[in-house]
Amino acid sequence: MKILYFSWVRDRIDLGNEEIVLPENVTTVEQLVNWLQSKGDGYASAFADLSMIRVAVNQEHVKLGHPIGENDEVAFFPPVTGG
Amino acid sequence: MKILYFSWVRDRIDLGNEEIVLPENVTTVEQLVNWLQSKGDGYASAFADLSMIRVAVNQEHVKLGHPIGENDEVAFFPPVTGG
Amino acid sequence: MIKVQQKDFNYSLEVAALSEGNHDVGGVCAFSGLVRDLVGDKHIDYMTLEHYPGMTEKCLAEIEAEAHHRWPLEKTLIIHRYGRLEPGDQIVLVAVSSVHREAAFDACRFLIDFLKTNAPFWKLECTGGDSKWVTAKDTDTQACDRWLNGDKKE
Amino acid sequence: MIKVQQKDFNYSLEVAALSEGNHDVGGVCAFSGLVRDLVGDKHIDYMTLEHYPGMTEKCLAEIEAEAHHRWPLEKTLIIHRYGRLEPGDQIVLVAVSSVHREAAFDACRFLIDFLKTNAPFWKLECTGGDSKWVTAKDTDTQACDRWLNGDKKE
Repeated sequence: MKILYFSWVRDRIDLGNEEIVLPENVTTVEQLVNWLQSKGDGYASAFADLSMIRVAVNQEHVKLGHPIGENDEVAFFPPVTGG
Repeated sequence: MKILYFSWVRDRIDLGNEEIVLPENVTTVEQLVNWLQSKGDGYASAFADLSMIRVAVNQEHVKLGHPIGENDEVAFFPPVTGG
Repeated sequence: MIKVQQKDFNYSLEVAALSEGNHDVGGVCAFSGLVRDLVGDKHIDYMTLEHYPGMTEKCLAEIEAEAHHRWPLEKTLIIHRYGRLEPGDQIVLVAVSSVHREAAFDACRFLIDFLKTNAPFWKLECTGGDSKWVTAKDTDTQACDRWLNGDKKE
Repeated sequence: MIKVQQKDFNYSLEVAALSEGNHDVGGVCAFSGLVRDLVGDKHIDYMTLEHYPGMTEKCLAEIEAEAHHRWPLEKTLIIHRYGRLEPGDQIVLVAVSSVHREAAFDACRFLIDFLKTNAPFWKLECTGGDSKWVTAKDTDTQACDRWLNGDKKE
């Protein structure tokens, strides 16, 4: 699965994107976040306050409960500030 | 007193503006309208439906009851349609 | 700034001037009105715009001052043409620059809504040999009234 | 039309294209957002705009389609830049042409309100050696929510 990080989420994880093999018991965005949080201090810091995290699956805004699969593209970022 | 007519008010009266000597008993726009109505068929036609007439005294929108004097500039026209 | 003129105007230069050299400006909202060639099912050959010189400028300046009174604005602009205009021609431009977009949008709409019901302009639509004065629209009066009732203020 | 680009855009050519050769257009409403050099009491040297290529275009196309669904519009345009931008630079342009001014104003504001809360852009403000990601504003979310609740629809 491809994961992308933007803005200060990327800064904290220090990584723009990565390919992961989805663990078998991870079937929602929320479970993915829990799994990522355990990957290191950067991840823990990026996902410390989930109220500040927005998620897109296959480039569509979704909620934390959204289901995910191996071929999805998942992106994590703060609330957008364009315009 | 200077009187100006615009749009179809001017067309009906067939006059863009005129100088009149204000009769002594005419002290409001409404009284001026009544006096003008008696000046001829064009005037009568222009002022037949007062709900379609707007008035400016000294280039400010006013109501029919507005007081007028010899040195005022009075204009009659239909509701505006610019923009 | 108020401009009442017969000649065409350069939209881009006029709008650019609202923010040029002013780095406080966060947003510019502009509305331009154009001559349509079809009104209802009636084709329009051209249009003649009459106005009341003197009162027009005075009236537009009052509307502009009221906008500055209601919102924190950097610059405002109203340009309105008169005389003969062809389909596709620009009739009017209102534009506002402000620190914030909400003020820019609100003030721009306020300017055109008030201009439409207060500024002494009259449109004569010409088709073939016929000329017909345009009738004022109730929806324009209603749009204006909503500002006076405070419904549109944010 | 959607354009997501690093380079600057020509405001006047872009807005002119919305009505050119189309005599059905009665009004064009345009909003442009610019980089300010002062935010609160903090001076900004420059700004870097990051975005999510692919999702950005998809998201803006959805917003544009929704505007056409809600209002009778002739043409719509959204241009958004990314990369390094200096104070005074244009960031974004949204513009709408329509037969009627109400639709042009409403749709233009809808486009920028939704873009601000949905399109995946992030601003990084740079001052001296410091860089700071801009925080999303509650007022932007509220502006967007009003459209969803129907309060702003006329």
